[in-house]
Amino acid sequence: MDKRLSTLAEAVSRIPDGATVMIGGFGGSGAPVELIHALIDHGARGLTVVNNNAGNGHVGLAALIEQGRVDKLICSFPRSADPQVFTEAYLAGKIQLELVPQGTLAERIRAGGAGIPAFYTPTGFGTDLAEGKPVEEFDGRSYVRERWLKADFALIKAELADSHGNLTYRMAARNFNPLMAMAAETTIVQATRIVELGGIDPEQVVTPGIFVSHVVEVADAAQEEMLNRAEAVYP
Amino acid sequence: MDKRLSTLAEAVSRIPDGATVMIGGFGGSGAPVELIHALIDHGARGLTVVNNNAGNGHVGLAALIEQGRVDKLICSFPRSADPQVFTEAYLAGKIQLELVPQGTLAERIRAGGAGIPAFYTPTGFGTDLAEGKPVEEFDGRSYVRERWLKADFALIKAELADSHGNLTYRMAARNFNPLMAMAAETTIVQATRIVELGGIDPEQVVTPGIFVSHVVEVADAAQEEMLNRAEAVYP
Amino acid sequence: MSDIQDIKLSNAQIAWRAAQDIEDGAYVNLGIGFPEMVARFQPEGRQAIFHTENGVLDFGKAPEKGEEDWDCINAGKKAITIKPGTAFFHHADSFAMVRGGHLDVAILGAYEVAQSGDLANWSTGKGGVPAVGGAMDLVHGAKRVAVLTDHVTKTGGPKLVEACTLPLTGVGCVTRVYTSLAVVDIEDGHFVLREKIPAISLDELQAVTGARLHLDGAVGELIAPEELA
Amino acid sequence: MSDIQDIKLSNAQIAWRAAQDIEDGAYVNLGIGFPEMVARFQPEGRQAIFHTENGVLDFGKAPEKGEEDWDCINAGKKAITIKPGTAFFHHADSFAMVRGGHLDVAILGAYEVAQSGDLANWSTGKGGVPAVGGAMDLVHGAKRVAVLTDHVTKTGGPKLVEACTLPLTGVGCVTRVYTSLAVVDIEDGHFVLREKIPAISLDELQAVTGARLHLDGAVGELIAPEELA
Repeated sequence: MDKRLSTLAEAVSRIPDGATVMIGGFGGSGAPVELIHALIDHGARGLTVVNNNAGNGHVGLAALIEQGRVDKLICSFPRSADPQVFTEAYLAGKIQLELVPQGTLAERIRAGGAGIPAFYTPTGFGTDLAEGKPVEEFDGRSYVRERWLKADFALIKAELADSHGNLTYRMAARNFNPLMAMAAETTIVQATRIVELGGIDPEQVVTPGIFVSHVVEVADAAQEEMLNRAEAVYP
Repeated sequence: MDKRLSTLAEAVSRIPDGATVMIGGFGGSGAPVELIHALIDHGARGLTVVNNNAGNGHVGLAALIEQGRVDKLICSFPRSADPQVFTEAYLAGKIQLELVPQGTLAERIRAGGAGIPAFYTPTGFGTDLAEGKPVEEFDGRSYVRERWLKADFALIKAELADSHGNLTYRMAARNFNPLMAMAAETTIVQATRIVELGGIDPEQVVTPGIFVSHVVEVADAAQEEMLNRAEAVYP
Repeated sequence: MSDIQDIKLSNAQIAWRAAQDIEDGAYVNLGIGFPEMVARFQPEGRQAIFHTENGVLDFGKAPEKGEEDWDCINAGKKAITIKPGTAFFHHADSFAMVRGGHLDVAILGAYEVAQSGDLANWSTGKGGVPAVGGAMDLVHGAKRVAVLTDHVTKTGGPKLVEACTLPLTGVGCVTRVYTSLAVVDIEDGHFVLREKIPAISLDELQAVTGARLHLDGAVGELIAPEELA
Repeated sequence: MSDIQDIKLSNAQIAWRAAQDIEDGAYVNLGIGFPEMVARFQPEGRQAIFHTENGVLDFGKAPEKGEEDWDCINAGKKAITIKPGTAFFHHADSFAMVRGGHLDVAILGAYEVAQSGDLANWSTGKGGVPAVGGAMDLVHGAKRVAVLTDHVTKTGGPKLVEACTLPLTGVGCVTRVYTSLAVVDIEDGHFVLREKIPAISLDELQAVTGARLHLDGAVGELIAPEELA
């Protein structure tokens, strides 16, 4: 019952070609950059990636796309300060895009984690993004039916972790991370610090260990924003 | 922008006859006993109450029922060590019961708070509790469609609160409280301690203030379990 | 045949047997009452993590009398304690764990279990005050749903039946039944006998079972520690 | 008529006008870009609480350059700060606030607003990379959805129209539009003119509006602080 692994390489080693991988973060905050880089090194291809964005610069998710590993991206906002990598791949027809409203994306992932196969939302009703989806009226208002979203793997960035996988997050780096941790068959976490069991107050656990498969300490985790300001490129 | 009130009486004074009131707690843990007693004093009748249980002994929710204020109870488990008050009222036909599986109850309340009018769950499929509810198959498995649950008022017990209504909860007293806080038009909180703004670490807020209408400090809040062991009766 | 009352396993022995199937690191929810006994019998070297519906994962044992903190209770409203690794969360997250398939095992009691895997354990259908709690969520959530039960009712009637007569808790959800006489799997709409206590013959066991017991290879001997009798 | 470019309000002035309608204690989400300016103009004595989609409520102003913490950003990925009262939460909770009707006001930009309240603000329909973010959630979540926009497009075409021609963000969701020339409510499928800048006549305003402007009582004078021009 010790979920700690010593290397990122080991943590991502079982991600096969064609896997669906959720990657936490909103822009650079909460993005598990080192795990993504380990996934690049690992070499899996043909991935479907779920992330709010489409990467920035030439590190993290952008690098994964640049290396040609992503067949499909499910996201809400594939634009950013420097989304050149995704934009080029998309306009060249090399990557599919499923565009999902941000709140619907969050709720679909939460539903995947919570065993709710479908739910109704007012979001998107009457728009192109609801095309083909069932519509139902409740109490005189129209709603779109959306399906859960699950993944084979989730790559998560946490602040504190213990050996059972209990997690906390730093500030707004929380974002999609706790949701994706729930919605994947295998949830792999990079934590800035692994503390002893009991080192996280039980009331302050944000992601209980039941949602976590593996934990790796990455003490000096990079901020994607800082990498991009330094014009870093991976690999 | 100061949500603090000085008395419980003031906090519950606008609850009208016939209101739907969610009451936090699981058994006695997290039960806002003083708020319930203030509601008894206030005198509103014909209430629909949402709670996981049906009260215990002759205090709190049991007392509210004993005083004849509750027309209908929506709950998952109206049995306990001493549910005599509810049992008698129910068998005498004086109170209606809508029995809901516990997880469905929690999810319906969360859906109410999250603007999800309906969702599908495997829970209850093929049972008496799903009678009359739409059934749909997703990926070869059958699910029951459940509706959101909202309330006019929620009575919540928190540990810490600040003047903006940010809340924390003590141990397992959390249970339904954060969900009900989201699902009511007016959310009234009794907190064991009101701290200055900034006195709760932003990462440790469990219920953000946006879900809270009024906060009252009840420093010496009673534990329902202790009251019942002392055979207390209210009023 | 000896009187079943004399040869049958005690509740503790049934719980002990169920505990042997719980793997190291498994996340487990134990129903209120008799199933809670399973926690006592974790095999040496294995550590299960227990979940309780009201929002606690990995809790510790019951406190000493007088040391109870009534904000720290389990789904049965009994006082528990925290230990290193405990996490608290709200009810929606708790049932996300249940419904979302994150629990490895849920172990519940039963009034009746059908060969289809249907379970009836929440209502005797006799009026009174109905109460369901989290049972209906648990039976459709955990990866494996097992039942602990006496093999027969107090009046000697079968609890393993062709079809449930009492109101259902869930449809086709149970995969293994630990009884006071046997371990029975449910596969493809059949009861498959895996183990039985040595003191009862196959025919005798079949006679107190409400549906046909199929065999699939050897039937193991169900022997539990005598000190638990 | 004077050239509209000479008489129209600046973006800051439009944002100022919108800010005057935000009540004390209101929970507000401001769209990325131009709408963010609204936060600067909270009237004296009123305190709005700002929400950002990526999970922060009641955040502080932008940090000094060089003091940014890139774990503390807003939906526009700009650095923000915490202050007493700030709360962090995950994305599902954040959009529960949005979708669940807990925000008092959402203020967004627009390509087109129709007299039905339909809004188009996410796609020019011209190809390229589409991106929607949280706009579709916000327009169906907040109790009041307002739009800030220039009254006409860069080429002088109307942005307040009978029916949107661009892909919709939401159907019948906008109730008030703050433009560079006027304040217009949407009621029962009509534009109702509430205020206009003194420098433009009713006829001139109608001429640059793509649907009929209805009147309902007096039209107020829309006068914003000159120093914001």
